[in-house]
Amino acid sequence: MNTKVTIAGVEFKNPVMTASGTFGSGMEYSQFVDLNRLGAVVTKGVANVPWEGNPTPRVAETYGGMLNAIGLQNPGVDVFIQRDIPFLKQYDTKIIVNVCGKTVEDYLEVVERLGDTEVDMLEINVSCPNVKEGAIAFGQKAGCLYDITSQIKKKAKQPVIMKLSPNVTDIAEMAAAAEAAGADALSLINTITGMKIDIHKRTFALANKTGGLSGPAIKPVAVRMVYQASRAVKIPIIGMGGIADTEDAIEFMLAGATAVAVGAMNFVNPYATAEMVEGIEKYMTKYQIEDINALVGAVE
Amino acid sequence: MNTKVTIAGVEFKNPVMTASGTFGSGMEYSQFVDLNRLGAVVTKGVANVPWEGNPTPRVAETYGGMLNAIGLQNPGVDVFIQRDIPFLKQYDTKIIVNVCGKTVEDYLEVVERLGDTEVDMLEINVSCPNVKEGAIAFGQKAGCLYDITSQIKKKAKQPVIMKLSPNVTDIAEMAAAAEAAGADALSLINTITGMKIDIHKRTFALANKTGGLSGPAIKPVAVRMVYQASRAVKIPIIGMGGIADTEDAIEFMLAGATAVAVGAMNFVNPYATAEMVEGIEKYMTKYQIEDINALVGAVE
Amino acid sequence: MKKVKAKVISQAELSDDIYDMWIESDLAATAKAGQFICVYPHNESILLPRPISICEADREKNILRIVYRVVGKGTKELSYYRDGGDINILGNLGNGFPLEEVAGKHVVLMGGGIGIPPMLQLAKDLKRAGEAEEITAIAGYRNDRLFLKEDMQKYVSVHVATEDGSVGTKGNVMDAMSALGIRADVIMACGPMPMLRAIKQYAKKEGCKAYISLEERMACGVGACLGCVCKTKEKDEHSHVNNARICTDGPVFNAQDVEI
Amino acid sequence: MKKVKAKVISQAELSDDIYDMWIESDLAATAKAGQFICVYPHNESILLPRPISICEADREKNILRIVYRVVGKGTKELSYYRDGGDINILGNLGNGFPLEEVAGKHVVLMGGGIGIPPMLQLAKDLKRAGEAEEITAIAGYRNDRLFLKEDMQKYVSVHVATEDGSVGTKGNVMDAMSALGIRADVIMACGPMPMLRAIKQYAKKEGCKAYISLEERMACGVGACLGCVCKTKEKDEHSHVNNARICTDGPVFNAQDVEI
Ligand SMILES: Cc1cc2nc3c(=O)[nH]c(=O)nc-3n(C[C@H](O)[C@H](O)[C@H](O)COP(=O)(O)OP(=O)(O)OC[C@H]3O[C@@H](n4cnc5c(N)ncnc54)[C@H](O)[C@@H]3O)c2cc1C
Ligand SMILES: Cc1cc2nc3c(=O)[nH]c(=O)nc-3n(C[C@H](O)[C@H](O)[C@H](O)COP(=O)(O)OP(=O)(O)OC[C@H]3O[C@@H](n4cnc5c(N)ncnc54)[C@H](O)[C@@H]3O)c2cc1C
Ligand SMILES: Cc1cc2nc3c(=O)[nH]c(=O)nc-3n(C[C@H](O)[C@H](O)[C@H](O)COP(=O)(O)O)c2cc1C
Ligand SMILES: Cc1cc2nc3c(=O)[nH]c(=O)nc-3n(C[C@H](O)[C@H](O)[C@H](O)COP(=O)(O)O)c2cc1C
Ligand code: FES
Ligand code: FES
Repeated sequence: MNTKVTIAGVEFKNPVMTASGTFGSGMEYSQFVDLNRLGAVVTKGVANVPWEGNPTPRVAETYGGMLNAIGLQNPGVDVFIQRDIPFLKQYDTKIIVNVCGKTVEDYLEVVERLGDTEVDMLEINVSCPNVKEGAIAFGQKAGCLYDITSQIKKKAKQPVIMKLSPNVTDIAEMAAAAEAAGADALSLINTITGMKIDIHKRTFALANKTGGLSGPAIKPVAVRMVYQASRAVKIPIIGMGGIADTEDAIEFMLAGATAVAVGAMNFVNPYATAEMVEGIEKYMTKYQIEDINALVGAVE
Repeated sequence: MNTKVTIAGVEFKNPVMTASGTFGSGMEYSQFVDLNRLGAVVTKGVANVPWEGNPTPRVAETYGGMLNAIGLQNPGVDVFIQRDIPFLKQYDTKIIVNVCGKTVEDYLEVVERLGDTEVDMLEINVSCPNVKEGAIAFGQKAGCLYDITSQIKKKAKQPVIMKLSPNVTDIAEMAAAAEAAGADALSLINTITGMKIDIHKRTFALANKTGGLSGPAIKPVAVRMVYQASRAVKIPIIGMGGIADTEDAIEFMLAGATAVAVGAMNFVNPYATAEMVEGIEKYMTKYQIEDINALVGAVE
Repeated sequence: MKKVKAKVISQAELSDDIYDMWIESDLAATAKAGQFICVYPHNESILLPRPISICEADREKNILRIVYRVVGKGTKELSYYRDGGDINILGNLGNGFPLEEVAGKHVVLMGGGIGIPPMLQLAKDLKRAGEAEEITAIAGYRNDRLFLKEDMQKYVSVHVATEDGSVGTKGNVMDAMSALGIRADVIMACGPMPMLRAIKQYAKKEGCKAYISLEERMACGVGACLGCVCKTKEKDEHSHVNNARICTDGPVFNAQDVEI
Repeated sequence: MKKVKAKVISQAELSDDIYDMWIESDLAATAKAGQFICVYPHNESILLPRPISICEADREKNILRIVYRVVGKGTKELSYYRDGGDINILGNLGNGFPLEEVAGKHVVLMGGGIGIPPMLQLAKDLKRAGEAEEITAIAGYRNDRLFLKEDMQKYVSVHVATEDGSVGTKGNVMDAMSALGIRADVIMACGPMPMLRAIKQYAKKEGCKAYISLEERMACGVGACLGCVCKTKEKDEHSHVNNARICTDGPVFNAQDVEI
């Protein structure tokens, strides 16, 4: 049975990854999950300098999901290179670093700093709805997305995954723009912008007012977008958005994802990723699927 | 205590309405709810001629929500005028007719036919994601939305509510376009396009492949859009998207909605609307709110 | 028609994954054979009501029986309910089988798999009415784990078909019908779509009447959402298109009136 | 640290909306005063774990006690759990109170409202360690429905403040402290933010140490999501910005190290 998938020349032992920002750099969850079992660890967004992030409350619960407005707090790329990469290199898993910035230059700086490290791939977060400075604009206009993608591709030594925002009218158009600009792969979806109001205090539940919605509630939107994007481009897709268990992971693969990432559901079930790795093998056995790649886009 | 709200000169005894397509023309749910208690009944979409709608399965369940791809099946405006309006006129509630079409001419025909009837308001559905012919395009491009709104406004004898699609990059832009074209009010959100795949059969759960996501799962997105739209325009807003109970209704009002509509949750609790009418009064008593209009947009 | 919180009286496993539940509710007083109820899961992550046929209604004792197969989250939850527990139901929904069509006729009841349950109350009511000339039931099972057969035999004679041939005729209910040379004036049936299609075809050929109970995904259960339609031969009176709502215009249809 | 399905041993209502639950789990064996567990609701529509402080841990019997106030859907659900029922918990989380700071000191434990529970295990552990010169507890309540006071009195002397003045000093724990002329070398506290702010200020002025347990909305509970941060005076070693994670770097902080 083959569970290996390949994205832009990088081979993953299985398609199960962690979604950026929900798994730190793997340290915390390594108490629950053997990181060697995972296809890849995708890190929290890293910027050129340390970011403070947003004031609290930063998270709020919603029906079947959650809102977050962390605001990309991160220790900056220097600390990341010194501390987090060596930690992750102890494990037999791939390292995908999520990159954030406020300007194109910010992104390019991080990409260049990571060029000589043992990072396997870069995931470019142009879709975070929680940062005032508006990096999300890169991810909401096809022209901007094209520009930033091509500039990053010029500097990047590792393959580049562009992470798309679901807060757009036409995801296929965005996917095509990223591909045309040279992106090696896409990941989607990032969170959908949402809001919660406390009706007793008549205040916003999040200090940032709006936050990103994630969790099982958004899964149907994510599956639809993965499907639409996968029909619009040839490059591989990493699917995410509400994945909780094996069935969800398979659903995303059938929709067109070559790999899948678990986000908010790590918080609900810290063992989710490891269970999924096993679950996928069981599903393949049950339906006599020799090669997991046969599942990709196999919905009719 | 005043629970009356006024939208475009039409006075509603309270802000609780039904969301189009989830309440028929009131006949079925009149077994559960005294329609006299409601602010308004908003009918299923009506076209110039009868529509067959989509093949089945038309509905699927998702985490905290549901997908539908009814495809706007309706008996056409003639039957509607003969049968449904007289039925609703028996009750002391306002009648808002949801209008759908495939071309601008279709919409105009319905609007004109309804001009001499005892309908209180028109709600123009330019945002149904489930009809192939693409009426949703009217609701996804600010220019198209402006055009169709102004054409409808020229013919309409009743005040016009434009119902906005959430499947857009910038809801504030869409809201502003509708207002600029003369819309008397806005309603939002319609369903978010989603998809579900049956991993055992490897088929789409809906015959139409995609469907519209509604229910509690989408509430944070709806609240955010109501908030953003209400900050972008001066015309009143009818808020909807996952409203299940009094707390949800209040949340939408605080976000900026003058009235609220209950959709999918009618299916889960047929008494939901009536319970909400009572619940809102209790909330007002508890917090000593004299006039319900004081709640509109009162989040800080 | 109303939504009520009712009490579970008893629950038992009848066969592999097939459960038998009695519910205390005054909905029983007005229940008709062929009608169904909707069950609302307690698990709030799954919202939609689950349609389940009424298998028996004891109108004096105010108790209802449902028999269901565990196939997903909702029916799984149902199978955990214990005596005295709460169950949220909406009923009675849809139209039953047309009992007025049977006077002087040989009525054949056909139930396939989890389509058997509604046949029990139907057998009971037909027997009690005493207008049919003859009533025969044919029940189709996967294997020898028969269920509800003995219950039905209290009212009518029951023939069995099993897919694996372990009991009765090997094959489905139609196979049993021809093997036993049964000729029907009126068929009343519930079961999987291929069975219902075969019945429709047979009835057309033989010139007998067939009433079949259809299934479709439902959202409201009360006729408001238009989720559960089936194609009809003629324009439907309510919809003015060739679609009837299974929940309110059915679930029982004259087989020749619907496109299946 | 692990997530386990544990058993509820007992549940009782202590005061208005305040419940007392004992849970059987080997997490008790390693639990420290000031640590917390996360409880995952069964209701699948609410996903996030609920952080609740460890009120008592009986390390021999492997049982844990939590005392909580019903404020929303999650704690409401908790209050319905009955003896023998399942409870999903993650523990033990965070760092406890620094027991090594007390040798030869007068330690004052201050609990306000639903901040009282962690003080019980702390009182027990400080008493058992026997290193503090003196241990005094001050518990602040709304009214005369005191809870956990008698439990604490088994280990330390307890003073009471009530908002309505019905028992002890009228006012809050700080009012009681000054009214009774208590002078602390080390304060260990848990309670509402205004109380913690007052303690921080007092400690600064009086030059005593204060360790306070903070609260914030949490998503992961294990340090991965960065949801639960508080502002710190110095750059935090993990985050490299002036934010520490309450779940992993706290919940107990030296009051002078955090901006509250
Ligand atoms: C009129 C009618 C009568 C029925 N009577 C019975 C009966 O007596 N016994 C019995 O075992 N089953 C009966 N069914 C089928 C039963 O409704 C489904 O098996 C059940 O809803 C599955 O729910 P679930 O949560 O276990 O499955 P899931 O697959 O988790 O359900 C997901 C969604 O799909 C819907 N769904 C799934 N399967 C079906 C289906 N076959 N038909 C309609 N909706 C479905 C569910 O209601 C739910 O909304 C009947 C269906 C209809 C329409
Ligand atoms: C370290 C720590 C220890 C705690 N110890 C206790 C204790 O011993 N006893 C006790 O009664 N309470 C304690 N709390 C508060 C307790 O976590 C909340 O009251 C509880 O989560 C509310 O959940 P709910 O579902 O009832 O409320 P809801 O309002 O429905 O919860 C919605 C969401 O908000 C979160 N939330 C709500 N209130 C709080 C809060 N005050 N702090 C953090 N998150 C919150 C919930 O976890 C959930 O994610 C503690 C909080 C923290 C951070
Ligand atoms: C707490 C939190 C923090 C996140 N931080 C990041 C981030 O730093 N960079 C990024 O690209 N996405 C971030 N995301 C988005 C997730 O990676 C993922 O795209 C999204 O949550 C949808 O997946 P889910 O529903 O499985 O959580 C974050 C999500 C959450 C919940
Ligand atoms: C079954 C179904 C049918 C619908 N039909 C219509 C329609 O005909 N016209 C329309 O404008 N919106 C229609 N909608 C959208 C709802 O009116 C509402 O905007 C949406 O469902 C969000 O609200 P909810 O989450 O409360 O359901 C339909 C929704 C559902 C679930
Ligand atoms: S289920 Fe809604 S019309 Fe039948
Ligand atoms: S709750 Fe996630 S870091 Fe503390």
